[in-house]
Amino acid sequence: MTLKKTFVRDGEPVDVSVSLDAERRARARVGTQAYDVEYQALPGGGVRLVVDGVACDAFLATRGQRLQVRLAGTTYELEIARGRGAAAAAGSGVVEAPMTGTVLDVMVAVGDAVAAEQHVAVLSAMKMEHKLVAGVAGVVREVRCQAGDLVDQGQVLVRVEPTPRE
Amino acid sequence: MTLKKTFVRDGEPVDVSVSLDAERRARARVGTQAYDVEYQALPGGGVRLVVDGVACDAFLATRGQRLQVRLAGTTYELEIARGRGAAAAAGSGVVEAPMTGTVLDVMVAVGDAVAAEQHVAVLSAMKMEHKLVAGVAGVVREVRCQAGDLVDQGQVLVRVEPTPRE
Amino acid sequence: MSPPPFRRVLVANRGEIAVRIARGLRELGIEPVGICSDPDRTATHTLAFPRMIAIGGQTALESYLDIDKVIDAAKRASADAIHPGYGFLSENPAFARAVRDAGLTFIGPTPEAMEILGSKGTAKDAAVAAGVPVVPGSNRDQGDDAMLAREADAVGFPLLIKAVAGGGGKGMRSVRSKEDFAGALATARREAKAAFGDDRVLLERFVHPARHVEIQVIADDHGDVVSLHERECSVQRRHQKVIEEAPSPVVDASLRQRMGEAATALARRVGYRNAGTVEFLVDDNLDFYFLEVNTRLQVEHPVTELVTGVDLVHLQVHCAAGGRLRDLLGGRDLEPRGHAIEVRIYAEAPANGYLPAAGRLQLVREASGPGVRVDSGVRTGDEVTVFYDPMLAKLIVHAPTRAEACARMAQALRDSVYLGIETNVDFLRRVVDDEGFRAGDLRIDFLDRKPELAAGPADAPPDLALVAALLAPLGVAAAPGAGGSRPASTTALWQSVEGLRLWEAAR
Amino acid sequence: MSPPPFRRVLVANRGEIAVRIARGLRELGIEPVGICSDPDRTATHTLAFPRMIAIGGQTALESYLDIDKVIDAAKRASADAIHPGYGFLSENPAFARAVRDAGLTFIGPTPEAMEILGSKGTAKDAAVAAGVPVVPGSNRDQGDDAMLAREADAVGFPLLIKAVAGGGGKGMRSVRSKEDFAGALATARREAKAAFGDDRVLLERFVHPARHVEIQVIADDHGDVVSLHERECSVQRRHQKVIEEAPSPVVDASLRQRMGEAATALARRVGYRNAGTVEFLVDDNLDFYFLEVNTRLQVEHPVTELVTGVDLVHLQVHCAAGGRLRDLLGGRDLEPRGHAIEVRIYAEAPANGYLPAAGRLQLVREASGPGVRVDSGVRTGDEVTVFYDPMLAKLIVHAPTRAEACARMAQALRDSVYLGIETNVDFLRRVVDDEGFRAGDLRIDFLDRKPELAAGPADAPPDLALVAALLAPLGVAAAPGAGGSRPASTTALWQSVEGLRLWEAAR
Repeated sequence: MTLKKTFVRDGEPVDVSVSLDAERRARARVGTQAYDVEYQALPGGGVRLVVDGVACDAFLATRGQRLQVRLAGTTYELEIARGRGAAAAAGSGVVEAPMTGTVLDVMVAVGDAVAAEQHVAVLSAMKMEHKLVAGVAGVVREVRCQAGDLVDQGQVLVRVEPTPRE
Repeated sequence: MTLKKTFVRDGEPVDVSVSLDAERRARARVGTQAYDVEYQALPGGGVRLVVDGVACDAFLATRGQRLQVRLAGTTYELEIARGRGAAAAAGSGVVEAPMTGTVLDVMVAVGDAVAAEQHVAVLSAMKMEHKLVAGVAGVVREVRCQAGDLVDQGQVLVRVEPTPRE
Repeated sequence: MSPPPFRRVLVANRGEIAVRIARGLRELGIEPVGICSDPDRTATHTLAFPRMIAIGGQTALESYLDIDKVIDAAKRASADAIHPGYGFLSENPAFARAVRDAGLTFIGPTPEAMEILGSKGTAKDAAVAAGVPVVPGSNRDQGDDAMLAREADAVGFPLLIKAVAGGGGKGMRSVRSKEDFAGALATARREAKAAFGDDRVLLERFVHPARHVEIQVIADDHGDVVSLHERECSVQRRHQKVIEEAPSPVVDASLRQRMGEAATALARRVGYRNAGTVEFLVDDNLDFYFLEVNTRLQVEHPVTELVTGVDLVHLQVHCAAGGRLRDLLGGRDLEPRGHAIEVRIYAEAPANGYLPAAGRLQLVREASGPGVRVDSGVRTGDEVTVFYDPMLAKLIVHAPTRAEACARMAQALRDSVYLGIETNVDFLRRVVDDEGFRAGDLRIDFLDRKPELAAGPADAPPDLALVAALLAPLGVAAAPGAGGSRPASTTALWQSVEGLRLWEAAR
Repeated sequence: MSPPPFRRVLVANRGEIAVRIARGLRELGIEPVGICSDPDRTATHTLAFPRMIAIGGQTALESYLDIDKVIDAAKRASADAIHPGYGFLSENPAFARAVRDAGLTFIGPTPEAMEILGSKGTAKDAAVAAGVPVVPGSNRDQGDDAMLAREADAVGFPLLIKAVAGGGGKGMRSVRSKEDFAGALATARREAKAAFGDDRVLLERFVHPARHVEIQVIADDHGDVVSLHERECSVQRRHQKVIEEAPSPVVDASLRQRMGEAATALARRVGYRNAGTVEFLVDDNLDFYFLEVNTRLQVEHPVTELVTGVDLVHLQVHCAAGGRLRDLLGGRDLEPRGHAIEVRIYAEAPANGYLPAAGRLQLVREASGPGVRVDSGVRTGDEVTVFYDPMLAKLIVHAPTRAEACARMAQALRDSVYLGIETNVDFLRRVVDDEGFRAGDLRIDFLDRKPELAAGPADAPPDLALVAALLAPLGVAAAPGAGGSRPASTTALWQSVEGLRLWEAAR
């Protein structure tokens, strides 16, 4: 049995395949690199991987559309390639609510020109105020909230059309 | 849905039924007693039971043919009634190996009369010696091991035919 | 052992502190009774109590901050006393008074002492009267912003705006120059209003660079006050403590004694009872200035417990029941022994301005081992909501020396698994591994001066992390109840990982 | 922090002590390397090591007791040193010598000191020479049983037969009268031969009633020896310790000093290095008599760590690397603070003569909380085999007073779940709740005189236990990976409980 997946790393797609070819042994391929890996399920979830005689423990969860892998005491966020040419759309003009909360203020209106990192709205959540910024320089095309709105995590609050790069 | 089981308690069969009649609520009947119980699954196994507003935690495992229930910090062994008139056969003439080990000595031979609690064999296990005794007074009818044998837990070593009670 | 001081005590809190207090009460032979809001009906803290009262409500204001509901729950449970924990109603004198009026014992100071110390203005006056050095500032806010702006000029910049009713960094703003004052004041007032229902603020000279060092005191009802020495809490983000330790790397026996005497003098001055913490700023000359008093058990109380050998919850309960410190602590050596460090594990994104995170904890595995203590309020499967503070657990270590404590903490953080939402676990490890932290070179702007610790390394995931992502779901097979055996097919397991399809069978 | 004293250390052991030593090594920046026998390939201790060497073999003799295999594993792993733990090869001078001959460091005493102290005869001679009081007896066994019978008459009855190479109660028999001597001698010789490969025994007056009190010592390579005070280990079953505590309820500062001086005098006399324990009997006049020296880390070392604040594994490693105690402990206050109790959780049946149990641990949930430490070698799903010692874990508590420690332990035992095989958990709680235990009224025959503690109450299971048996499998739904949600049908869950069909759907 072979497990396969394409991740996005440093903006590039990386093909990963793992062939489970014997009892608790696997042959893994990451891009052009090959590894022999022994694995053992850990109590309570997770897996112990042994490469070249050295073991480390890995744990997995999902966070939104990404994977969280905790490996040897460090957590990595992995992006999964979706369709062909998946790794696009970084530095987005979409300002989303980073968490559920109440909009305290909206500083921009449709048609405003904004700089990257400019404050566009203030969200109150967990008894703290959070300033939300535009991810790119451009022009505000949509404002989907107003002060006082209770908004959900991930809800789009403001949409900025990026200024085309020269 | 109703769960039912008959246990043996103090040598008597006890019918237990639990009707799961609503969200996390159950109606339990033990013999003629009735109880309203709320229940909640515990992380990592087990269940929290609430009776009359007071909660206690229960955990379950099997041990041989019995159940182990740990309730409010005390472990109980429960006997399950098997067929009609299940609760029989206590004080048996069968001497089993209480654990895997090596037979060091057998003190009886077929035909010997033995008293209850009389030593019939010595087992060495976990680096200690364990004396095995006859459960009843009677006559040895079978000796199924000899010194030096490696025996499994539960293996019958000696069979004593009980002296009929007057 | 003497009979329990109370028969039944209501713990008016949630999360790790409710769990910790419930354990302490059970050890004293007292039945703890818990409360929970609607989102908390199956929260981890509910499992620590043999008896729970569901008080309803979603937000803190509708539940744990509702005095009537809490008192009513205590009456329904026939409790003799209420332990407020920290946060919520713990420093609310109206609550302490309502508890008393209901004929119950409040496990904490008197409402009168709370009133004096709860307002930063009168607290500062009391400190001055007790001969305790204070930070220069202005503490008379009548709601007139223009007057405050003039006072700010007199205090001088940089200065701090603090909510009079405040604590935990809420409603606090530092202001570098005159132009920023009006905006910062408005924000601080808004936050203060939201958090405490009181938007008054005070102004204070920004003592800088400074350490945050606090003294734990415990007082009985008979006038006896004991200092349990200092905690160093200089590692802060957004004015909130993240790492605390005892003893402080810079406090020697002489300074310890002087700070302890100042703290107990202030406690005596206001007729303080039960556990409390007197916070100070310590500048680079090792001069100290009174900041405020926290009239409750602190989040960071475990480090004091570990180095002094006392149990603060037990002491609080005994003192509330009229016990005498000379019986409870008499003859005991309370000098700090070894070194203890606590880190607060938060659901938050350090690289994104410590933005709080919410969501489901898909996997929790706590660190353990000799000298490791975890005071936790969460377990695998818990939903972290936006309604309450995003602290998940406290990880505390105790070791013979500070160097060993740092090593133990770094190891324990590596062993800690909190997945499914963003947490500060790896950030905390970077801090504990930082050379400046290891050297004990701490100031309250420690984290601001080292933004790289919050940002984290830009390292792409190593190959093995990608391989691990494909193999890790196999670990689910070892979950309790699944029998620990390897599954015949891994397909189902892969598909079980939160609905993501991670693999394709080879053709 | 100074550089790690070793780069890589092999831990020649299994179970909880291998886990505990691995943790201690990692905290020192040392890579721990583990070993495992065939039945232990997936044992819990293997998870504590980044590098495991499978040495094969089933029985202890074929694996952890095989000197060549262990040395070979250390060489294959390029280890600099070997930590033997307790049991197995830890007190074997031939092993210590083989380690030295292989150019590696043995983390423990010299083989020469082990030889002197490992034989009860020469150990007793050394004690006498060091001015340490000893129990009257005979310590010259040449294999002549008839001669021993005459010596027994001279020593007088009751007396104890002890394996010269012994420890842990193996090969030990108490003999009440002359008639029982020959049978007891044969049994003791057989057990001694099986356990230690040496069937020689010695005879000792049976000091009675007596307490077992031992002194922890640590010695460096430069002649410095420090006493870390006493542990009381009087609660024993089958001559094996079950509950240990520090400090002893009867040892005051003066007796502590005298016993500490005796222990360090003996250690100096034999040129002792590293950690060791000098065991004494203490009679009701508080006179003490030398019993033996354990030339290794003890099972019960955690109680000493908790009350003195030292880390014994760290100290062992530093001392083995040539560190000086005056640097490691200089200026530190080592007086016992608070009270610590350890219980050994065994797979055994107290009501059935403490018969060891084997089988699968279907559910393990460890106690936790402030002042609670669990040194564990098992997890849910582990198979407890007949090949090794049936100790599952050690539960240790630390609290300000003995009364609080007892309460904390009782609570922690209630919180402990080890199901699927018989264990002594409830027995331990009955002991800790016993009035005599609470009063500290301990002698080594404590358990023999209270057989009701082992027998347990004859209470039939209460109704709720029967209801719980039907409802508990619903808890499986909350296992990690199962999503924490309630199952649509409980049928499958019920059927999953080890193949037993527990219920029938109502018609």
